[in-house]
Amino acid sequence: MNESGVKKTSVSSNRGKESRPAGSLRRLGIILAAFGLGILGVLWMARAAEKGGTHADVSSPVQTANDTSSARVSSVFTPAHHTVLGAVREFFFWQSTPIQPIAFNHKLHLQHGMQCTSCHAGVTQGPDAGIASVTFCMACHQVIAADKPEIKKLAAYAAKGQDVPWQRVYWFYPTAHVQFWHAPHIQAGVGCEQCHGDMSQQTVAVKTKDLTMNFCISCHKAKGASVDCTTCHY
Amino acid sequence: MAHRWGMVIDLDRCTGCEACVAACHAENNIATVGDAEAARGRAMHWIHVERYWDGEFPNVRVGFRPIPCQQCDAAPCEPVCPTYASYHNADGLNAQVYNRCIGTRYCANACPYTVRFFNWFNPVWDKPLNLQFNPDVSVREVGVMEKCTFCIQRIKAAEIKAEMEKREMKDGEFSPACVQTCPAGAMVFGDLDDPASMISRFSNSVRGTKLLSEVGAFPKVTYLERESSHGNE
Amino acid sequence: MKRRDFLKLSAMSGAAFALEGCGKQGTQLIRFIPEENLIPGVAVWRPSICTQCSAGCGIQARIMEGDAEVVRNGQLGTVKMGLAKKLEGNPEHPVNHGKLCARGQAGLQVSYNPDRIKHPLKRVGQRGSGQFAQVSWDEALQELLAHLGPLASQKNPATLAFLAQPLRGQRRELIGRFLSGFDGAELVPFEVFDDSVLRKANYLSFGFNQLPTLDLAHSNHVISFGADFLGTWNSPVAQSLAYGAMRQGRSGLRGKFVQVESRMSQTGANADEWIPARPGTEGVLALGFAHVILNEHLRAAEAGGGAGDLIDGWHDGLPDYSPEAVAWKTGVAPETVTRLARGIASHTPSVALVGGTPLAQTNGLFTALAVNALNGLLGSVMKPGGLLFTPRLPLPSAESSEAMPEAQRVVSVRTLAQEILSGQPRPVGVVLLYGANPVFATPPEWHVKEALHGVPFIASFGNFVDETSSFADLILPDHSYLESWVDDVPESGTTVATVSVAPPTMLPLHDTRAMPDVLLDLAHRLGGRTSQALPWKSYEEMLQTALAPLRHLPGSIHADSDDEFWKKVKEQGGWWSANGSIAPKPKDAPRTFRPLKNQEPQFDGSTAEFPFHFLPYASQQFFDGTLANLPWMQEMPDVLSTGMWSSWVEINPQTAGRLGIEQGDLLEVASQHGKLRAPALLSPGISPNVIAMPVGQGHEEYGRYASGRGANPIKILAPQVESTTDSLAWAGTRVSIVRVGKGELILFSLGPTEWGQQGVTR
Amino acid sequence: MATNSAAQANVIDLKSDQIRQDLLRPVFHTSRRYYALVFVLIALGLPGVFAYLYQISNGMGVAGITRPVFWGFYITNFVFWIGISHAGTLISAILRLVNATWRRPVTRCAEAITVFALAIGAQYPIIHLGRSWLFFWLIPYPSERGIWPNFRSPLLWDFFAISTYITGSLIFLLLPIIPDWAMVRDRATGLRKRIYAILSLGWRGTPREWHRLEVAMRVMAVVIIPVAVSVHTIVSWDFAMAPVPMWHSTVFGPYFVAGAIFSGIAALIIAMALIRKFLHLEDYLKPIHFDNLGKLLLLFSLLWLYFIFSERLTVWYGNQTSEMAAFWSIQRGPFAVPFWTMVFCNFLIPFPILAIKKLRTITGTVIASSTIVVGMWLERFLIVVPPLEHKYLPYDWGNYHPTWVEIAITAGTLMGMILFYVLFVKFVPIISIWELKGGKRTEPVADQAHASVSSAAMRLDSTLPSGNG
Repeated sequence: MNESGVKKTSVSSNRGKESRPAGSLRRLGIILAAFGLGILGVLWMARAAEKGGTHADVSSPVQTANDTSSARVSSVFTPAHHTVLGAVREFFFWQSTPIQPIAFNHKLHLQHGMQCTSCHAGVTQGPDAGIASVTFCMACHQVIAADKPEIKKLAAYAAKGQDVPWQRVYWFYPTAHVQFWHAPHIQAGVGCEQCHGDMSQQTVAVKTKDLTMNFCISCHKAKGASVDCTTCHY
Repeated sequence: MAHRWGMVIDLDRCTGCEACVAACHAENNIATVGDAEAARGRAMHWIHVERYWDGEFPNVRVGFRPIPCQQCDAAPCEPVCPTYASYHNADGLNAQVYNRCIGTRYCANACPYTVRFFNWFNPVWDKPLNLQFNPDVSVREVGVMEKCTFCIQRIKAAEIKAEMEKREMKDGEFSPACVQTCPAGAMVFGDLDDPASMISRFSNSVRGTKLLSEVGAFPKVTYLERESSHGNE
Repeated sequence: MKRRDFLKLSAMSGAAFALEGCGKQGTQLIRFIPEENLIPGVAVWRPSICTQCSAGCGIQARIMEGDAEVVRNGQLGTVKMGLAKKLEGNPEHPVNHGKLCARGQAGLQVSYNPDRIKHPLKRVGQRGSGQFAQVSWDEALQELLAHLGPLASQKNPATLAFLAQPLRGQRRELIGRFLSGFDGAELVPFEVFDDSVLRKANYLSFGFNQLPTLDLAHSNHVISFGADFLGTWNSPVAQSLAYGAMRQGRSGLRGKFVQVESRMSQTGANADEWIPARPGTEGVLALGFAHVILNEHLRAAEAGGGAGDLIDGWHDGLPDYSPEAVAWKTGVAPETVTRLARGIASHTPSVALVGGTPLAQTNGLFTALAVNALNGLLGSVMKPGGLLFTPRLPLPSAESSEAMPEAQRVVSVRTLAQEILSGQPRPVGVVLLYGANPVFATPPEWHVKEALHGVPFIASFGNFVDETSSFADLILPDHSYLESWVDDVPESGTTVATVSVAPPTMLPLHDTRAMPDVLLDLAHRLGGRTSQALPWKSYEEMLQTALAPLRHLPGSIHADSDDEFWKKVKEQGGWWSANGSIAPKPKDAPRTFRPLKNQEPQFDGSTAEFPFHFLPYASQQFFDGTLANLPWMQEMPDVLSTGMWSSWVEINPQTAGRLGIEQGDLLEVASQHGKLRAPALLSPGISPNVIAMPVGQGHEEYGRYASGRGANPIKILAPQVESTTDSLAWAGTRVSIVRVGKGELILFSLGPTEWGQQGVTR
Repeated sequence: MATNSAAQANVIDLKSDQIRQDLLRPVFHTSRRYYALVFVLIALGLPGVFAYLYQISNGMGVAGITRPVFWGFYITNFVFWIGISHAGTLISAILRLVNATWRRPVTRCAEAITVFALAIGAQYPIIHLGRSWLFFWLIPYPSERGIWPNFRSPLLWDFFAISTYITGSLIFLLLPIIPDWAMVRDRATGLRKRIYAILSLGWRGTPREWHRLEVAMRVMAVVIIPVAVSVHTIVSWDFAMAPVPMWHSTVFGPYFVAGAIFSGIAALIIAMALIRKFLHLEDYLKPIHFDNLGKLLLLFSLLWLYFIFSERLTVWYGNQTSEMAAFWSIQRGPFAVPFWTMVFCNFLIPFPILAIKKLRTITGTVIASSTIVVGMWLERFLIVVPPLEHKYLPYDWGNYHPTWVEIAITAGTLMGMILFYVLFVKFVPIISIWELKGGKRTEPVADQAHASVSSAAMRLDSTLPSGNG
């Protein structure tokens, strides 16, 4: 700092000195008062607006002679996600690859002449492809390859009277609001592999295609199918 | 094969029983908001029966008017939406694309019929009430606008069925939940573009009026006004 | 606040379901092997019967596969099972022809209600404290047997009472037969808004001990005395259907509809003319019409037939009922009386209905007979456009709950309570509860609560803990009606003889058992007379045998074998006779009945001290309160008041102004028998000297949605009964009101009530 | 008028050093009071931040808005702040163009208000979104899905208008700061020097630079005015485009613009008064400035009255049932109190104060301005809420009770505004030093001459050996 600068500042601060303690308080006071007034005004406005509620006064709790509590049924609200991470994952459509309880070998089954539809029977008839229950598997695996470790797992489930907790490989977040129908696609001659990859080359199903909206509508456009929003979102 | 879905509501048949209201809740996974929120005016009824008193005791008359979304041809809710979440679809429905909605609530302000409902909170269903969810209808989450869709899931299902059976859709092949259940048979649903359809006949009735026609939204819901009996005796 | 926390949790879980991605869902729970094979995402429709009210509409449930959390052999897990997603009317059913009312639509939430009893319960706390512990079905049944066994033996003086909602068809038969195994066992059917008065009147006037079927579709002029036939009375869906046809079903002919009642009901709101007559004087008004018709020789007195003979002075032209006299009694202007009388006489076919409030007076029977006589005079009995009666099936149990097989006595709850307290004629050892909730729905001075305290053992088959079943020592939860075999014989609402039968639409969600099967099981374990009376293995078998004879009658099903017949019955949801193949047969009434003079209604409470008539009315959402635990019904706005989630007192704006009461003010309503508090709702459609309140709220113990909400008007009613039947005169109480502060109204419409229609409706 | 006022305004017989010292003091010297103030502002603002996070995690419902009143405090505040933003840029641009020399000490505080008010106001459309985190869907970016925003929606027009305006005013504010920052750079040492070196973009004060600066400022001044006008017109169209009773009005465009400038000037006067007080700039912000702005304020008070009158008259005269419901609820219904308060605040109180020369003192104008700011907020509120409460179908009428969330956020943003300003004052000489110096010569000068001379002065400064002590 140059001389004059220092001098001046000191001077100026001296000038300030006389009135500092009082002054500072006064200024703080002014600010707080202003803010307080603002808040008061707002609150008062709120009351004014509340007077608009001429017909039902909802502020006072109800009491009735023959009941004591006035329970609020769902005055309880839930965040859309329980964790921030959950929110972020959904925001970016992150999907972790599922771990299947049994290493199901698609390739093998297809080689042995099974069709996709033999396990995913719903695919030609309705929206969902569905998945066969453990009883269906056991129909063959009572005998076939019964000694293999994975099949033992399967048998164990069946023995416990439980179904296999398969994990979904392809799915949408609920907030995508996608209503997908398999059947019309099958009928339109869309092969399973177009969306799910060539399963005859996969053992445990892995997500080979990223089913983004772009993926869907590019095909819809190519095939001249409707790209109207409500075709899928409703 | 585009359609123009419309509805006719006969106010002379309507008894205000609100079967349509309950049916709509059951069909469309509409949230129950609970008393606290209901008291704040946040109850959701995609179709609600409006009641208008007329006259003083003892000469009191009441008018009932079930009000679903009017699916206007010139819907004020559509142009104002900045993200096309509310838009006019091929069948002339005012579609609401939930996943595209960012919740400006502008559409709800613009709607003269106040038939749009906003998810102020995440919907809550105490288990196992959630087992009742209609899988054909998505469950809307916090922050999106929703409204009557003319049961678009039923429209789509019927379309897909017809398509898979390689045929045209038949008149009265399906109807929205409210129309289906209406005990007094006060509601008719169908394709206004099909001159042979029942709705085309009804909507040309001399009793036919549009709600708030002065606003110029050109609703696709026609109301048949009440009459009087025995030469106005 | 405990409930809050619990709700928070359940809310979380709900949200989890609603919003967590798939794959996550169910990973923490094991999955059981599906018990049925459904194509995922493809719906099937299965027939059933609506039991939300006693109309007996046929329904069909939309079943789709879903993941349900269930307990299988003690393990919690999920299972893929068919779940009812939506209810619709059964299009083939002769009562409702595919239509369904709001209460029927909400039936889903009975099955999925979070407050359902999920397994047998044994009382641990004080009786009435509602504290129970889970027990296995075997323990439960053993316990019940231990108490029933002794009663079954002749020596034991004590007896058994079965307290149930009014039942029909095979359920009724089953219970009857079960009780026949116990000496002096009593069946106690109970509902608040019972129509026994009208049944009796119809029996006396026309020889039909049942409610009428209204052929409104063909009538030209309808006048209804207090009957809320579009809302809650008799068979609302069937009647709404007919009403629609009456209004706009015939080109160029629109039937006129006049409603007489002192508080405008949803039905009254649709009337072309709404006539507020003084409560209890509707009969006089009806005879006033008859007077005009007779004296203007529009009809001959003989037209009245048997119904006319029951009215004193009928054949002398009803001299006491000149329009002036009537006007003085009823408060309806003489010219109105004359005009309407001429109207209904000239615009035939015309019909007069009576039900609800007018019959809930001490002079209810007189009113009913008067209206019946008017109908006779109008020639509307058993005629198109008039009163019809549903023909009976040639089945043992086809009678409605009133006309009884001789096997056991039928008494009213009031009598039962007295018997229990007095121990006369026999002490009551065990009370079985099924569906009825008298503790909630009877005036305190009937002492039902005290009586139940005095009963050694109480078992309930209900699937909710309500005010009554919280007194039970043992609860054997029933399936919901969507989960169980249902059957019914509609008493009215159709012109063909009908029996509805349907198999379960879905597997039970919880560890519950169907009441009929439990009774059969008990009977077999008891042995002796009881098991002889009930030879069937299962309820299905019983139903099948019961319906077998119908196969040979002309009806909705043609089958060559019993099995085929039964298969078709299950697919169709019942059997109904071909039109006109079975004619209704009147029984001739006992001629001993002396013609009735006008009886003034008796009101409890002096006019000076209690200036207002108190009118509880069946709520459009909750009927008599049994549906108050359904969130949809709670949140559905009452169509006239737009009230939700609460109860209110309807009061005329003039009266309110006089007393300085504003919309939403908290009022204290006091009768000689109690007080209650509820917010005031100013309603133009109610007489200045009447205040009205919906029944259904004010539950003390009925799940999270109903408990501690609003007030229960029945709790301040006088213990009056209709003089000739034993049914509660729930409209016969007078009350006083005083403003005690600011209350809470929860309304859907905050618009001004006084606002005219603004060209919004004509 | 310009010259005459200039004559009075420029009786600043102080040396350049004096000016420099006084105006740079706040930048170099920071008192404990200042820190206290900043701390207080942050403390008072935090609840707002918390409230917003609370709202995001729980849902819009924690605010009081409901059916049918889907817009409440948030949109009110949005319109209000956008209105405030019309203080500076517009005014200073106009004054620049008419070359009113008395503007010199005023312009910068005015432009600062614009930028910060916009920054605050632009938050609100995002705060009021049901799903704030998706606000970027308003931006027209090419998406693989081929989805674009809806260009028919007034909200999108808003987005463009406001972003344009904020960019423009930012440039308009920053350009003339550069020389002053250069001056700070020359005086500063250490880190601060380096920072200001970056900020001042290597300004050396050559004639070319001065010339460029002058030209740029003139261009900006011309460009910014139509933008400013369009912005508030478009904001008004948010309402006017919706068929809501009492919104659907043609007068809204000019009505909003007038109201905006009105509240803007008021805010400016308050800001100036505070600065003058706290920074001891009595020698620079003189009564004449307040007097001139007071006159402007008076003009707009009358304009405002005219607009609100004509708006209400047409509604009342038209007498449509739907509109009258809202109309009466404001005139004598539940909203009568705020309405008449507004009339008092915006006209009945300010008018006499501003009309009578004796009262048009600093204190007077400040009082008038404070009431006007309150009044204008009420006006926005009365435009947003009552019509929504009374839409066409009486059955669907409702009412609106704001919750603590809305109030906290409202208060929070107010604190934010003040905080921004306080910080700004700390880093930028609030009065444009070089312009003030430029204004020292009383006789009007041609641009070139003026520029060269003042630049000469500057060159002197910038060539001074910095930190020779």
